Amino acid sequence: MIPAAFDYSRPQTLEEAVNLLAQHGEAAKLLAGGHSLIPALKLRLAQPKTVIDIGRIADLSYIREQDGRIVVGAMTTHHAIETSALLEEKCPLLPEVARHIGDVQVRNRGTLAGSIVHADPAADWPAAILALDAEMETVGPDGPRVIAAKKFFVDLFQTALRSDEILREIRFPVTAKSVAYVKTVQRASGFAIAGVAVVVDAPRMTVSVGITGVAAKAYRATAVETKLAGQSLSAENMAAAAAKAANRVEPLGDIHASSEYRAHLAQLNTRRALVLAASRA
Amino acid sequence: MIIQGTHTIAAAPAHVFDRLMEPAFLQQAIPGCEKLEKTGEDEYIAHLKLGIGSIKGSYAGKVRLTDRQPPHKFTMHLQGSGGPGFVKGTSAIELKAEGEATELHYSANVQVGGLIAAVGSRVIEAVAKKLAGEFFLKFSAIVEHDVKPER
Amino acid sequence: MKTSVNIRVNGTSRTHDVEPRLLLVHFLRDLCGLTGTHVGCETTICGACTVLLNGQAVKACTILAVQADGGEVTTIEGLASNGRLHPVQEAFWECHGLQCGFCTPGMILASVELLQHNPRPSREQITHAIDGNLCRCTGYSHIIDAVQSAAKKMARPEKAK
Amino acid sequence: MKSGTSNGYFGQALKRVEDPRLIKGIATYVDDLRLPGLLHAAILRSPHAHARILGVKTEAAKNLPGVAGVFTGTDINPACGLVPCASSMPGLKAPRHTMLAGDRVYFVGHPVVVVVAASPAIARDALDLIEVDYDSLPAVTNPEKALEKDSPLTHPDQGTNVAFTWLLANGDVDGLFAQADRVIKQRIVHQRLTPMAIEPRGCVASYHAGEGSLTLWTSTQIPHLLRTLLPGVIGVAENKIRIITPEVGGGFGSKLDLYVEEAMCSHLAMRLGSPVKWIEGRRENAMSTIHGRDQIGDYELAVKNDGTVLAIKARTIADIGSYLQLLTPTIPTLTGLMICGCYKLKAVRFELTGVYTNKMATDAYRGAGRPEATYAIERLMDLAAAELGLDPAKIRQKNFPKPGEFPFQTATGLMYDSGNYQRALKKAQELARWDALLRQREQARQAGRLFGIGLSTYVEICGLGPSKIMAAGGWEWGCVRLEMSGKVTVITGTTPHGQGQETSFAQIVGDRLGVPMEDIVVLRGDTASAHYGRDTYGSRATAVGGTALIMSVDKIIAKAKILAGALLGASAKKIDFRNGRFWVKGKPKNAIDWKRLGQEAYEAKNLPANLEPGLEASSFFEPKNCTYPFGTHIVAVEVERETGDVKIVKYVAVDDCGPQVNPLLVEGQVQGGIAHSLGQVLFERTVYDENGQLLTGEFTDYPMPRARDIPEYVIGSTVTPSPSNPMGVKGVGEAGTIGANPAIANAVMDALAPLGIRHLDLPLLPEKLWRAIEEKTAGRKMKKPRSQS
Repeated sequence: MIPAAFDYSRPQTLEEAVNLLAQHGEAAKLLAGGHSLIPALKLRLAQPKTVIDIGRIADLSYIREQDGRIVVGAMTTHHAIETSALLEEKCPLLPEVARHIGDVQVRNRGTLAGSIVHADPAADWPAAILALDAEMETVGPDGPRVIAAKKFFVDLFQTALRSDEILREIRFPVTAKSVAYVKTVQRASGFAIAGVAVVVDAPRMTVSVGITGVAAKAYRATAVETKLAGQSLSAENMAAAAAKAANRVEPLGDIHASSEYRAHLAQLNTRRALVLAASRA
Repeated sequence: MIIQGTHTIAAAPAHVFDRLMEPAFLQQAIPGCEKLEKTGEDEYIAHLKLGIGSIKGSYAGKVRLTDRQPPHKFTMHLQGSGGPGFVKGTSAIELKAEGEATELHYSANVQVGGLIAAVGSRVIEAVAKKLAGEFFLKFSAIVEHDVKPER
Repeated sequence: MKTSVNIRVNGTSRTHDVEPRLLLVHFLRDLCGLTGTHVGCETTICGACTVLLNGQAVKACTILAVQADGGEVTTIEGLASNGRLHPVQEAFWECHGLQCGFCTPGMILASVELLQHNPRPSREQITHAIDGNLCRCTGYSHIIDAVQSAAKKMARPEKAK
Repeated sequence: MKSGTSNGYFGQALKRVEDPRLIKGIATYVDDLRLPGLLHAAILRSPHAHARILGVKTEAAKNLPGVAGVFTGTDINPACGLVPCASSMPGLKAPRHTMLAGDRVYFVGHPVVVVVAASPAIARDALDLIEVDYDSLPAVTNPEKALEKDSPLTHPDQGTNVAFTWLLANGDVDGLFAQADRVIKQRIVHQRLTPMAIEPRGCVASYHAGEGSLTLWTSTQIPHLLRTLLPGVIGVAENKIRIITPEVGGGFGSKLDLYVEEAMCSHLAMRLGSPVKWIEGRRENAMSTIHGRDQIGDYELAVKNDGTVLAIKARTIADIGSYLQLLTPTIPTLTGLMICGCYKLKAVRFELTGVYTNKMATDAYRGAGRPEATYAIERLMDLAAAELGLDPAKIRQKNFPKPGEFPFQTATGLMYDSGNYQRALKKAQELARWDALLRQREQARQAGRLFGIGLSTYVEICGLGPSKIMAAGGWEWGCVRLEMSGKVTVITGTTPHGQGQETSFAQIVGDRLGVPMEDIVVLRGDTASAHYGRDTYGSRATAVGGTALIMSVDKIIAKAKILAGALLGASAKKIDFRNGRFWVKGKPKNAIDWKRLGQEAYEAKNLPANLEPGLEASSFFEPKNCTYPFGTHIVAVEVERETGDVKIVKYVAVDDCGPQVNPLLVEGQVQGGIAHSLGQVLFERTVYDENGQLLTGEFTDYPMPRARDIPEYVIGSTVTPSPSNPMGVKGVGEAGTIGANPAIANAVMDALAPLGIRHLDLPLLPEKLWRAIEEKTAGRKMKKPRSQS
């Protein structure tokens, strides 16, 4: 319950934060909402020498439409996303996913960037980040850099973010209403056993499918997408495509769900999410 | 927990086997290995610093080899502990000539205990596989690099 | 290295030099002497430590005191005003919404937050709002009753006293 | 109820008097205590299930500024006694249960080193500086394999993993099985559970060197038993020990023990001359507070074709963990004693083997042995009904004792005090709208849905009990004092921790004395004021503790009549008493009240000769029998084919706990009890891996019911008074847990029955159901997953 001691700094600007990170290197951890880091600190699984609190940097919490895209600041909480009228209108998958995260208290504090940088293989956001082809804009000593969703989640708890970089903003496309997130929850922790985010692009006759909780990292179910590309979204087509949701991945197994059941849920929830998204078209 | 895998290394079994017995080579390949010293016949001590995301820990361990039958097989016993818990395991390693290359098969019975076992059950197998994968990837690269000039 | 932290707790300004690792829940319990906020787990699950931070329900076991610096906190001790129970407190009492009482402060504050922005919640909205609060005694039924009853109380115009 | 009942508190759904402090956040739990000079203890625990300790290095921890002491088993064990077990089972093998581990550790969580420091943070930091060199050994984790010849041993020095064997045999079992038309056989695994009270354990010990007295504040259900047991561990005499139980944040049986931490903090407070506090973390709680259940039973029920049940046989293995806690061996014997359930079985044979494994000890967890019995017999009754093609309600009715047959002696030798099982069943069926429910099932099944109805008729044992069946006395103590001011102080030897006895006892006493509840204070949980008591467990507080209060009230009334007679110039026999007033028969206008009597009793100027001053009486109530609450629960569920998820669509509970002092509290107990069972049936389980690592050590891995899981209940009751005590009350703390378990499980199995699925063990996790459904419908054989035990 009591973290190991650490030093603390609270930069006022991103530039200051980047400098601090450069200065302390691997010994430092960034603190956003703290809902991934603080539990690890309390269990002493994480024992950074320095914690850099980016929570007070002005203007890192925003949701706006900009150049035809939706941009969300790093410090935006799950709650802000859940209740955003703009997102409900322009990118409804985000509030839908947000509603599935943790509980009210966690959503009030936890942040979008904090969660995706932690890259827990069972977190909800990665499914949406992948399905929406989001872009992550980072800032580091060499200036800003943009990482595509497909390249962002590298492995278990590992992202393409370098240790001297800070995730500043996440950018999403504007979508129609034809999106859905269907999740089987690990009832003790609230994380996903299998969470499937689907975006149906009806005009282009494509779907994109992001799946979390099933494998060591969230992934795009490309086999499902290929199978459905250019096809009508009939019940049969969707079911046949959804059956490929766990193709070429190694599902994890634990006391909450075996790998076989996870694979099954990936398929089932994919079918259900496809049906739901299609019904919203 | 049983972790097994097969890796093909572009070198002859005898060469691969020899390299597997050399601490200096192994240290380069073992993820997070800061120190690997031979302390006796077929006995070593190791210091590892391993991190998965923000979960980092230091481990000290002992390695013992038995059933050594060069260049075909050996058994490795490992016992290590650190802040977040302990690891204990036995791995049977078999090498088979596959043309000019070696097919290495390992089958490890690994026991993880303490905090990592308790909080990490969801991902521990994935972590173990990942670490094993990293080891063999690096080891192959080193061994292959090591033999290439001789051709 | 200690850092000075100022938090307005139940309307009173509290300034203490703290270690950065100090959790908000320990700031409240150990430095402010407000022991109504409880600790039931280490993993942000049970919700016994729920307080309102700047009006929002949060789990005080997963916030560093330094993060709450400059903020306003309402704990269970600050809910009653002028010696009168908050309607949610009253309703928990009337509906037998508690047994051992350990989860109760957190449960009440989570319910208060719900009713702040949803004055007439459905049963499902109530269970959603207290999803982050575990109770091992009551089986929740009476808690749900209590929140519904509190909503009714709060909807009624205050009787002049 | 007789005398002074004018207030009519008994039976009223009154708000609780303990609530204001709890809802304001100003109640005092152990962790809220602040003492001058307080030191904080933290415990280093074994990460191994079984290992030899080769060495412990504590220098670095000792040198950390703020550390007051670092102690290993070598430092502490010789100065302390052993953790006691109250069971006196013949042939019981008991390992030496020391404060800290000696040269071996026997379970994950076994205390190895204790640090005492100026702050919790320093104590925690010091733990990281301690190095323990372990040589890990094979762990015993499977209780059945533990009985095989070549199994490793949990305690090698004992030469066996068998802790005890116990046989309950009555009647001509073999003869009746020979007469049976059918034998229903089923193996049932009762999974291990973790109680998970939301408040973990904790204690503060303070030693007064001048007096040589020790005060221990602890989150416990049993301050009095601790006071009896602690002297043997720490060497302080019973009359120099005061145990105070402040607010307790849930117990469910898990705080019904003397734990090493309580003894160790007491010892350290004496040793260091400063008060010492220890507060359990959640992970520690999961590892080192007792677990519940964990039996494997092979059951056989002999039945006739007409549904008459004849006899039952069971061979049961109880996985009791590595040590004996207070009641560890006793709990599974309660399963044996209650195995006949509500039915007129003629013979029983229950063979029990207690097995040591490298896990935390099991002990009483809500229901304590009875849920296993009820679940087993109720599953068997359903299986019998299914095999014989009988209605599950009718086969039960057929085998109930008739109301006129009570007191009813069971084949296990218990004497059920009173009952009308038919009435509870009938009422539950009415509330459930049974026929409509059957039609609903039929329609659902025709539509291809998996809809099931489950029934359980249960009886349980409460109000423990006559002293002859209890290790340390089955009586209860209570004291009632009319103060000089006319206020009333009630002191109970029971130790409520959420049940609300400050309210229900005030109701009982208020009625009988004719005193308003506002004038009554109920004290509990402090051995300095509650001199004696046997505490709270087994749903005994109202039946046994409440009766001790009634006896005391009656003593006061009798004495008050003498005093009133003296004041009014009449003999006590001529004094009438009602509504808190005393008068000479026929002259109610000249009545005197308690206030006057209080003043007279203590000023003592007008006392009759030979009458002592004061108006205080205490009593020990020794019940002649236990009480046997019963009831019927009916549940309807729907199982989702594609996921295996279970949804409870209807829940009806009819419980009979005798007359209800406060129906609101009864309802709260029933609902809370059902929630524990809902968790047990659908998702709760304690998981150790094959090496003895605990995988359910946090709330993130041990799922418990949340608000969203709770169905809307239909709750009813019947009232069949118990002859075991004057109020006729029976107890209701565990009824919900005992009755709910088989009802929910039977409903799920009924939903799956059309697929040809006969039985699945608890918890009925979605994956388990999905696999069973897949195997039956898709016809594919599923691999047994590693992770599903």
